[in-house]
Amino acid sequence: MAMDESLKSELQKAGVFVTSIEQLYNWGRKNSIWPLQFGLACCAIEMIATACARYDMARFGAEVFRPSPRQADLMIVAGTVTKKMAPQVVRLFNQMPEPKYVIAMGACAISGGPFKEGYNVLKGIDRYIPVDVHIPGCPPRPEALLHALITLQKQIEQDHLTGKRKLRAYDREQKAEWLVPAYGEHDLEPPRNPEVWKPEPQVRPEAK
Amino acid sequence: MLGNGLLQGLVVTARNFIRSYFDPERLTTVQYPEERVTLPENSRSFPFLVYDGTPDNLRCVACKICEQECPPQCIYIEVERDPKTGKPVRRPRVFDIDYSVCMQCQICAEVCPFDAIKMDQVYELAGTDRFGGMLHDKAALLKSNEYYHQIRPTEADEVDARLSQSKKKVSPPIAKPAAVPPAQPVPPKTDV
Amino acid sequence: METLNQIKDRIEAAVPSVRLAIEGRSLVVDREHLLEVARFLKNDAELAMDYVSNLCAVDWLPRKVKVKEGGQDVEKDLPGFLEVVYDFYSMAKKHGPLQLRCRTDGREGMLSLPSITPLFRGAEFQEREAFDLYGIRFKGHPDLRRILMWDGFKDFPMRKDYQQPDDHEWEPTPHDEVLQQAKKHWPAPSAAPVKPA
Amino acid sequence: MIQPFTTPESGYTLIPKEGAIETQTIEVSMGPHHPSTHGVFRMDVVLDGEEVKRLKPVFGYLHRNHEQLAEKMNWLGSIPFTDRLDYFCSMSNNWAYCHAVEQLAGIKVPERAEYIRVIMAELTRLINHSCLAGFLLSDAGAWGTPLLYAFREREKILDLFESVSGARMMCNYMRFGGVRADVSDDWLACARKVVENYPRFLDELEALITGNEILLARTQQVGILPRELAINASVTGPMLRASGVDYDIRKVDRYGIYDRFDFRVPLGEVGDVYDRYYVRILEMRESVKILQQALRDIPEGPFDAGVKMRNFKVPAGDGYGRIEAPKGELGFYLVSDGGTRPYRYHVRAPSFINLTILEDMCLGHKVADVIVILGSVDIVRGEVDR
Repeated sequence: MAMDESLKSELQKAGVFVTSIEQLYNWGRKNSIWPLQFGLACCAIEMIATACARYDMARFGAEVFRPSPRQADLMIVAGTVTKKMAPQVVRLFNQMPEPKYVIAMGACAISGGPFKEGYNVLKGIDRYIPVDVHIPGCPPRPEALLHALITLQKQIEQDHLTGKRKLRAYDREQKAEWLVPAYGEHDLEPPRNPEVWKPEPQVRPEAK
Repeated sequence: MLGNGLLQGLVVTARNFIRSYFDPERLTTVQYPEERVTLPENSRSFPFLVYDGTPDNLRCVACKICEQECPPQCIYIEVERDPKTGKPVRRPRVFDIDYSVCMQCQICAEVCPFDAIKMDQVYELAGTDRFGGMLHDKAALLKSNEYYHQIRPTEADEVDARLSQSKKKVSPPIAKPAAVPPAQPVPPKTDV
Repeated sequence: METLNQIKDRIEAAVPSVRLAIEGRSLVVDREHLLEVARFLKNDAELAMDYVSNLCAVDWLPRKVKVKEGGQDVEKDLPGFLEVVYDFYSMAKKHGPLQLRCRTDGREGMLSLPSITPLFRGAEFQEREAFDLYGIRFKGHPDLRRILMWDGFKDFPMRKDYQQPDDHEWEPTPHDEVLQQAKKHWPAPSAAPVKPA
Repeated sequence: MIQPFTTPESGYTLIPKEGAIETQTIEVSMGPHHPSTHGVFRMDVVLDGEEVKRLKPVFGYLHRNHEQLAEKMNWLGSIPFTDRLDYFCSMSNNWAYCHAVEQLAGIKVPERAEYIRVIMAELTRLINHSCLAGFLLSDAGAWGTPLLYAFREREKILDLFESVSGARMMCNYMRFGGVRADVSDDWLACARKVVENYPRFLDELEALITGNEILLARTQQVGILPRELAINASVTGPMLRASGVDYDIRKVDRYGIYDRFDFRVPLGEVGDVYDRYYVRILEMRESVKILQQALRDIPEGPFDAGVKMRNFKVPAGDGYGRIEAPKGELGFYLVSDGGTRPYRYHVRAPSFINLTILEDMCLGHKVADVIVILGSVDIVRGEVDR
């Protein structure tokens, strides 16, 4: 049951902590995000640096890098996703248990970045899987990754378990598997997953 | 003796562990959100546009050199035109930088002959919106010369000295205040 | 190390009916005798080129070249071809480089060159890369498959006339070719600008 | 009885072994997502029990079309892309590319710039080799500790890079005919301090792992690369020298100003994983020596040759320039048609070519050794696939 925020803070001052199951559950989830140990390119080195002594991701409960997707909550797509690698990335994401989150770390993972004109480079991993947090940068500083992790934690805090706005993972009617692209003769097939990738038609007005 | 090397290694780790309590050499962790690494003056993240005084008085003259030289081609410039005569005015109407493509290479700042584009030091830009949050237009890119002085004092002083010297030689055309608002206003970024 | 002319003379003496030409700093070898020339370079006691450092393909489109003929500049049409450049060094004698070039006939159809992998293991992956990206078949290569692209891929993407599949996406900062490509997908320019939510 | 069969994807036939115990060969695809393949590398391994019968590396999972992009870009624009080749050693990649262009365009580099380049390249070598030691030991089972120590030292050098070039990893620091920014006296003092303390870290690292019995058991006599094979397979860098071949381009080509420094080239005897590890430790000690000399002798003067970077043009021609990068011979083959962009741009990546010999080193070893052998080759995917 929802509770009035002002009443809650009032009670907190008096030393009484009130919470809901949902909040408790989200609090537990946000402080034990286990990322998939999955480095693709340059950004992976900054990801390792974030996990090492100076930046120490363990302070956020996210140091347990899991080699197996079955044990991971968070996929940090750290680096360029090539067309050759894209099916594997989607397959790994499919293998992760719900609820799962994706951070696109660095320019390449967001949009293909500096390499986006290359014939083997996927223009952004969000063509195939939904991305929760984007970090621009090439590569982003370790602090930027930590900042994204905090952003994600705040997002997890606001997840709903029931009701209309409940998380996709708790909705049985939602799809849990994403389409794995196949290698085609000239390109990936399909080149984008229309269920995930729905950019609105955008036009830049011609210069007058 | 077998196991000697193993023990020696354990001694090293034990020494590190104990010294981490009092030796800053061994305890290097920066408690990030509360405390930050002091960035060196040269440190760079993304480009921004410098203006003097008011945002209307920006240094950029829309010469498009940075647009041509940008290796990942993430800059887009349109020259502003006089609404009456249709002649180009020396200022940009649209100046967009796509942060989701920018590779932070500093080449735009290097080739700019007017010292109009410089590198920022902000790195906390993570956001949930790929297009809206990552595409920065002129309004979002403009930052004052004071801010530039704040992040890079030495370099900004040099630039100011150089600019005032060249001003003495040729007085630049007075830029007109912006008549047209930026074509694509970006919603204010929500810093989470 | 000897000069290029000396090396050329010695190769011509050792490998009968070889056709060599000096172009700039490199020796152009004909296709049939490439392997024998490479073997000579490797086994010759004085050269001892035991190390092939770099092997790469170059795609030359048909072009016009200015040639001096009888004191006059004459423009000549040069047909297109694919070229493989080899940089040989010697680890034993610590000298080098000696650059060899070998060319295909034209740019179309089955293009093949002899493989030097039987002599130099170091050329194995580099030849596979040249096959993958340029489509040069190396005869005598033990395992000539695609190396960087996937097996079902049909094109040779590093050729100068390669066309990328039309993989349009709205890019906020389009330029040159991307802009031309994007314009095909745009609705009429009069359409109102839509800002993504 | 198991029938021989052909897997459609790999195209080779697996023949079961006949003997007292009927064993079965299995084909395992290690990677591209594998915790110890240093990125997205895949090996198709055919195993008989635990023993490796056949191993085919599969590349291309990080093929970012660096060469094609560079051919569409002007000469200056490729420098930040070279940073992303071998992303541990952006400084030496910059240098290799600038070196090749300078050879082609005939640009003379001022002396101070040469010194700065040597300092940066040797600092990069320190980063690369210490991180390699960390990764190699992670692969061998020492999960965490050596890597944490190596990254702690790496941060110190990255701070140096950041304060001079502006970025931690992707420095984009060198330019044709020099470097982008001068180093200050304060910076040199900081660098001296880091370099002075580095041997202490090396001693610590060695005390931590070099004598470790488990490491010795895992690495000695594993993955032996014979001298002749190493030369024939164009293996370069510390891997070649661990096999006992005295070939260091810093000594052979004497590019830059390396002939002014007093340093030795450490060589291995056996050519196994342990030698490859230890040669790198010794190389770091030599690098510290070079750094001390360079930081002592660095002269005053201009830091670039005053080459205009915009619309930079290279006279028509072609050339191959190479330097000794931390992983081996890094070369750039460039063809210019006299315009503002290269006509052909090829990277001779050391770790790509060093992998040629991976199968030969792994055959007959256990599958766990494959990981250690791969670790000792020291690959970086950005460079292997480019």
